[in-house]
Amino acid sequence: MDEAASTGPESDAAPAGKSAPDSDVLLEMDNVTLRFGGVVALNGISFALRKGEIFGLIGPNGAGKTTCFNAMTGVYRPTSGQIRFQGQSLIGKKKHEITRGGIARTFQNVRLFPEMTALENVMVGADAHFKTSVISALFRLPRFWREEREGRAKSMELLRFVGIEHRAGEVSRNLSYGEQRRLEIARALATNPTLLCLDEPAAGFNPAEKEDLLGLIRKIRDTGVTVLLIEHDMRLVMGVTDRIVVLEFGKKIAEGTPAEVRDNPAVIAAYLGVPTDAA
Amino acid sequence: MSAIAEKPAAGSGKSSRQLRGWLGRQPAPVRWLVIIAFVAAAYLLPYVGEVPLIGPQIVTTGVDWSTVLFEMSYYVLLALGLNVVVGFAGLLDLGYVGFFAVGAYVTALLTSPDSVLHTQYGWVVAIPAALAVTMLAGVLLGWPTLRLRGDYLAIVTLGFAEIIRIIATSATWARGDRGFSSIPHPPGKTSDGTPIFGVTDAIPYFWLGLTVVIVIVFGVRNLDRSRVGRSWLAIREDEEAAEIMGVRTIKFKLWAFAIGAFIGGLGGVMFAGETGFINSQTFILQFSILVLAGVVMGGSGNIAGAILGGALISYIPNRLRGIQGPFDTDLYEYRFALFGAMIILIMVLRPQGLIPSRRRAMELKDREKEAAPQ
Amino acid sequence: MNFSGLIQDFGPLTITGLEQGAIIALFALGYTLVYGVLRLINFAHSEVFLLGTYAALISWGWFGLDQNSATPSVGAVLGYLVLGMIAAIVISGVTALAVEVVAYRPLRKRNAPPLAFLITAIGASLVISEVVGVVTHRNPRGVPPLIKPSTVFSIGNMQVSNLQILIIGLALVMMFALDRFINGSRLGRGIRAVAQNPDSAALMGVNKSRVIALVFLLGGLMAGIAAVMYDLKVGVTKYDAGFLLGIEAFTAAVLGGIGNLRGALLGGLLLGLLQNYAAGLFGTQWLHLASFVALVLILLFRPTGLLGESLGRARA
Amino acid sequence: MLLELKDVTLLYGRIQALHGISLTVGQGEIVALIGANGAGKTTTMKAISGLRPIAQGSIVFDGQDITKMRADLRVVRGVSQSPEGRGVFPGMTVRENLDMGAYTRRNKAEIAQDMDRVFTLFPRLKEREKQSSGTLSGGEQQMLAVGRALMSRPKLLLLDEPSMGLAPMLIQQIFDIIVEINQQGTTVLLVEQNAQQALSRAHRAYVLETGRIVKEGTGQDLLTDPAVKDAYLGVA
Amino acid sequence: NKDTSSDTASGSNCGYKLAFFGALTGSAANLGVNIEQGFELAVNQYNEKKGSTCIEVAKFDSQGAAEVAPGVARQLVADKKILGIVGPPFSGESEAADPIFEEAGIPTITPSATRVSLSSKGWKVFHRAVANDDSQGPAAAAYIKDTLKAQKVFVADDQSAYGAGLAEVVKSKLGPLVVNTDKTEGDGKQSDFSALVAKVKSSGATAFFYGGYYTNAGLIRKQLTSAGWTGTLLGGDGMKDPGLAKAAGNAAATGTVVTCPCSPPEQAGEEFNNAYKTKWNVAAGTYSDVAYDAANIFLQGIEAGNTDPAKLNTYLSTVNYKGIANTYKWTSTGELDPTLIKVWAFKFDASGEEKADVEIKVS
Ligand SMILES: Nc1ncnc2c1ncn2[C@@H]1O[C@H](COP(=O)(O)OP(=O)(O)OP(=O)(O)O)[C@@H](O)[C@H]1O
Ligand SMILES: Nc1ncnc2c1ncn2[C@@H]1O[C@H](COP(=O)(O)OP(=O)(O)OP(=O)(O)O)[C@@H](O)[C@H]1O
Ligand SMILES: CC(C)C[C@H](N)C(=O)O
Ligand SMILES: [Mg+2]
Ligand SMILES: [Mg+2]
Repeated sequence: MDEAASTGPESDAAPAGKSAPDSDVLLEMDNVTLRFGGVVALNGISFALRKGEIFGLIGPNGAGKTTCFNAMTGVYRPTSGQIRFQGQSLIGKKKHEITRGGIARTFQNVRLFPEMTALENVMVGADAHFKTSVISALFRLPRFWREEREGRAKSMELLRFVGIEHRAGEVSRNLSYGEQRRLEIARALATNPTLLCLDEPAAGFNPAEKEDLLGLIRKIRDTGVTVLLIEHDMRLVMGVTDRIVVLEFGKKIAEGTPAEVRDNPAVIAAYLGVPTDAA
Repeated sequence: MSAIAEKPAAGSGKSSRQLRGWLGRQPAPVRWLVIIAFVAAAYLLPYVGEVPLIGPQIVTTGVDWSTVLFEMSYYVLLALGLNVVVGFAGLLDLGYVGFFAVGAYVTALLTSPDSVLHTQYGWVVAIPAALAVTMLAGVLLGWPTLRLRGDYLAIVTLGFAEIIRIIATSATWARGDRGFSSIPHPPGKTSDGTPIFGVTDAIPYFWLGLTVVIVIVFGVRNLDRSRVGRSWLAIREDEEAAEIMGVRTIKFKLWAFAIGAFIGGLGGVMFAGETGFINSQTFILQFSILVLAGVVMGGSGNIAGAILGGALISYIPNRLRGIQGPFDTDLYEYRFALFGAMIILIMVLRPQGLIPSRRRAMELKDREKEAAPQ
Repeated sequence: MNFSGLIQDFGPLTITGLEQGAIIALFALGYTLVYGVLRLINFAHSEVFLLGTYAALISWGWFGLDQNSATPSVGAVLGYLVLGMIAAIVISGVTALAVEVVAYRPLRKRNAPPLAFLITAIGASLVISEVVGVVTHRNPRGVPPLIKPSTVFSIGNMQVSNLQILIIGLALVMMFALDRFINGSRLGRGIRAVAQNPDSAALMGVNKSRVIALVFLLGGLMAGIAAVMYDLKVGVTKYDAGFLLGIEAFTAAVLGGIGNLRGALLGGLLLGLLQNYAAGLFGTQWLHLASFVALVLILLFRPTGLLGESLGRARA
Repeated sequence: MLLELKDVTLLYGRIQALHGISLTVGQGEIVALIGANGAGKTTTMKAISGLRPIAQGSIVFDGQDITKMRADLRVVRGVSQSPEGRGVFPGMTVRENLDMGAYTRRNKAEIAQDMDRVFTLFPRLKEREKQSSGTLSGGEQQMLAVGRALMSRPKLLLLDEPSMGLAPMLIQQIFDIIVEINQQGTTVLLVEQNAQQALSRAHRAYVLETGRIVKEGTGQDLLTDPAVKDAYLGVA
Repeated sequence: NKDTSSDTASGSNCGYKLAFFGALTGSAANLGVNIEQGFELAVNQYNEKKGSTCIEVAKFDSQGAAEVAPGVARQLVADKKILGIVGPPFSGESEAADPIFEEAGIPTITPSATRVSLSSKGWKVFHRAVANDDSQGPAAAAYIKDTLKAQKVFVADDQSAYGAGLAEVVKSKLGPLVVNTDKTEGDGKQSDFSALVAKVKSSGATAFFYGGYYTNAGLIRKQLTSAGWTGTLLGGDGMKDPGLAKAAGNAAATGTVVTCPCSPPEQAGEEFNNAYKTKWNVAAGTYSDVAYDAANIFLQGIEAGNTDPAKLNTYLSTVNYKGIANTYKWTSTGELDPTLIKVWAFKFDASGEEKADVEIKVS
């Protein structure tokens, strides 16, 4: 693990997130506000992810974490504020453009293509950067063969990577919950992301499985992918992330290294409660 | 029903699955040989009446057998096209007949002496224009409806088809019920100078139709087994998730519409070229619904299923023609009633269709056992 | 285009539009109810309506009434109306239930895919209308002139007849009652629960089969009433009467937001008005075009219909 | 015995998910069911609540054989489940969802009282009383699912991973709530990944592996069982 | 499949078939059935006279639909024993089916397809046994002007080739008397005509000409009456069927006027009417008599030894046949000789039947 990359100069949470003009900023939330009628789900959120880090997003239920993901991936459009990815604004971009631009995600409630096999699910992700379209598929042009072969090989490799290659031919709805979550990760990885967003990937895992997942997330980071992680399991979050932002009621209440966040009284009061036995 | 037993899409679902399994296990040359044999048999269908015993059972009695075969060929074509839209991409289209109509009408407008355009092109010349216009119509229909989900899409497509029908009926240039006559037939002469595509003999039309069907089957199959087909499937399963995985849903949905429209339009072009006369009465809504029933009955999402379904929906009513029913009636009179009953029966017995796609068959078997006691 | 014609006929077209819309709206409820719960376009609902139109006619036939009879006395008319309503409601209700039991329940038992339901629905619709077609030789059957039309009041050249008041009034009353039932009663809540999550509904103690049957029954009842009104208004019924009006009713349901009861009312009335104005402006042959063009335009801007979908949100 | 499963097998199409499960839950107990992903915990719950028919075996509840009984009738008899994945009615408001929980009950006063109790347990739900539940966050929905299950005043409460998706603070709370409900007389069958917490609260527990029960004992026994520790509790 | 020249059954010139081609089912089936029954009656009588089934009847149901017609027509021409065809009754199906008959060279006599353009297609086998719409339209207009003396007329049609064409002619002949016009959908596509009714009512018209078929017309008449409109509904031969009164109710239908390029049934004579009634249990309908004549013309030709389609067709061009409905003599395009054309007006009475009113002289 290369911890080095994560320890930046600033870790103070107080000033608005404009404090990261570094060239290695990958994604920047700049004063993002998102309202649903009367509910303010995000309230002037600012933070920045750096390339290559594992970044945690935590906070009580309903704090706005998933909404953050949805704003980044184009599912919701912020009421105000900016989201920049590699210097470019994401506001108003189509969902598939954002994905091709390098952001991939998983869902809090698993959303696979239930009747497609595990392999096909991953291939859909791999297709994101292929170009075969109707004409080349219709006439079986060389590009079709090349991309089909590549996509298949790559997808098998990813299934192996997440540890479910033996299920490649199984229809995804028949996989167990844990396998489905892994498959979601493989599918997201297949899109060649620069940034991978995981929404509670460990929900419903037992401690042993969580341990596996922790290893997997590190492995992903080691391939050069930046990871943004939403998770309620503190052992996992504290064990794997480089930096953490804490939300409450749509506001950022803390930002810093795991150690800093864990000891932050505001976070303890709002989220952690009595220090968990897990910690 | 047995008429279809000779076609590649053969027989009952069970044996077809065994057949497919068996076929799958054969080396490529054998597979091709079997396929070629089936195709050859299909081309010989006009003469099936000569086959002793079973032949006469198959051939229709009240209506010319070759004409029925030709009709089957364009119904199959329509089913194949609709299968792309509904079966592959999961876009429920209740107004598919609209494209059939557009194809036929553009042909008529360009070729018939009755047309306001006075171009009087030949049939072949009209084809590219007709297909281009239908594809455009497909995209035009697709574009505004992209935001609509499932059943809303269904009603809008139904609305579009009705709009086309009403225009065909009521707009002066479309000539309504008066229609367009003297639409030219496909070109070509035999050695003795008589046209190949005449009016009294429909066999050449059937062969033409069958050939087109075969070409389309290959095209559609190629699409299905590619990134395009995968994208359609993903869209069908979870559109938003697909988009978030980078699938350009809009593009592929439009393609589905365009391809479906293309194939439907082709059916229309062939129909116009054969009858030589079209008017607004042909393109009724029930027609779309019938084709949809064919697709689903055959096995939505499966090419062989679409072929079988399309063939059945045109064969069965025609076969009933000329058969003595109760009270001194022609069974043809009861065709839709019988047909409706058959649809219910088939769907209840085989909810996934007669020849389900392998995927759907599996799915169903799983789902079935899961069903909780009601 | 004939603007002066439209302006001149505006009043009469408005009242006929509302009258027609009221019938469409009641008819549309069946689609909306079933769709709301099962996500199923119940194509056979048009035949539920169709049999209703015949049921009333046949019940009047028992008393020797046919299209050539003279108009009965006022008291008798009331009796006949009630009789016709009961006959239509019973037959439509029973038909709706029968369709559910014969065509849908077996599929549900096998957890069949949604398209399969759509196709059996089409099958059921075909069987019923075609059997009626064969039995009646596809000839129309005339309705006895039960209600002697008379103008009750008029505004400008808009003359409102007793029949029109009856039809519009009855439709509103029925809609209101149904709305109260669905949104206000425990059973209504059960219906909405099954609509939204059948498994969870079962876990709350809701009997899914009974709810589904109830929904079909309610749709059938409304269709039965619509059928009698149709008889009185159109004066004739035929084996394909359901199909024709069914498409419009379904359109109305979608227009208002399918699954939404109030949407059905709004959609129905809107459709009735639009069609009649279009007939005034462009000619009667374009009447249906108006409804479909309106449908497409409205869905473009409101993809789930005017009032949004789902029984669940009927309240909001 | 309040609940008794004998040799229950269950199929998902070609997949056999349960291979002869036998378990009992006594009146007034908290029984925990733990096991890895795909072990069959949820499936067992579904078999008990009647959401999936079982292929073989029998289920007896409160002295009555309910093996073939419809799910909704089991609710009337007193079985209530908070399902995995929450299963809220997305188009209904929070309050309407809770009302649905009391669908089989008639006593308005008691229902109102229970509603208040749920709101005290989960103040967040009170705040969101009129929001339609489909737009709640994952954790909020989880609270709603548990609250809704309580609304039927069940004899037997089935909780499928009630802590899933909840923030750490709430996890503590939810387990406290379970104990409290239990002390008020409700029997609880609990499926949990958070085995540590579950076992320490449960009177008895079963360990499930690939559709079979491989161990049973008191909560404390299993908590200290090295094999269990190793497999389900992670590093201590 | 047997050869044409085989003299099989008893007597000479036997063993052949005559065909009816037209709607036996479908929404305007009554009209087709009337014609078929007149045709079949003639052949039966001929066979009875011969004492054997000399000429067989072959029936082909086109449903009156243009898209169904070609397949059925091909089935027909495949039967080489068929020497002549009575039909197709409707103009639309004629467009689709006649080219096939033309190519096969089988002579046709249509007792009712009245679209003008049918005779201008150069079909040699086409023969029309009645006047075309060019005579019927002016006749209807003349009736409205001269007999009815209406000052305000509303004209509408069902957009069918037949109905629209007829209404067009009527409109142009009536000129300024037309206060408003409209179009409806065709049979079986619309049943609620309240918008049309509202327009008719507010137009102040006292006469309403509808170009269309009896089913729609009956519905319209009924809805007009119940909306309180008391003017006269008029139409062409497509509305001349008791089906109109069945839909409208006799009371409402009473007084409705229809024109027809045909003669009153009484003129066909007791003998025919009784025979028809005995055989079919209903009174002869519109064009039953013409179909009867058409069949007899064919039979006479066969009797004279014209036992193949080509000869029979040539025979038709020489025919001058006096039948029960009219005398028949054809021009080279297959139209009835102009001097033989007649148009009558009929009126629905309180029993729901159309009774001959006046013969309309068109100048
Ligand atoms: N479409 C919506 N309409 C109204 N309110 C919404 C909508 N979506 C989310 N919310 C509200 O916004 C808040 C933030 O929700 P979000 O899903 O982001 O929470 P979260 O931090 O992911 O919580 P959890 O840990 O429970 O998943 C919640 O209170 C939720 O009720
Ligand atoms: N709907 C289904 N169709 C087919 N197989 C299923 C289905 N649901 C579950 N299974 C399979 O049944 C087995 C048991 O699943 P179950 O959901 O009961 O596990 P679980 O113990 O609850 O796991 P988790 O901790 O992941 O929730 C798994 O192998 C799973 O793949
Ligand atoms: C039978 C007739 C009413 C037919 C009509 N004259 C037509 O040409 O279609
Ligand atoms: Mg969340
Ligand atoms: Mg589970």
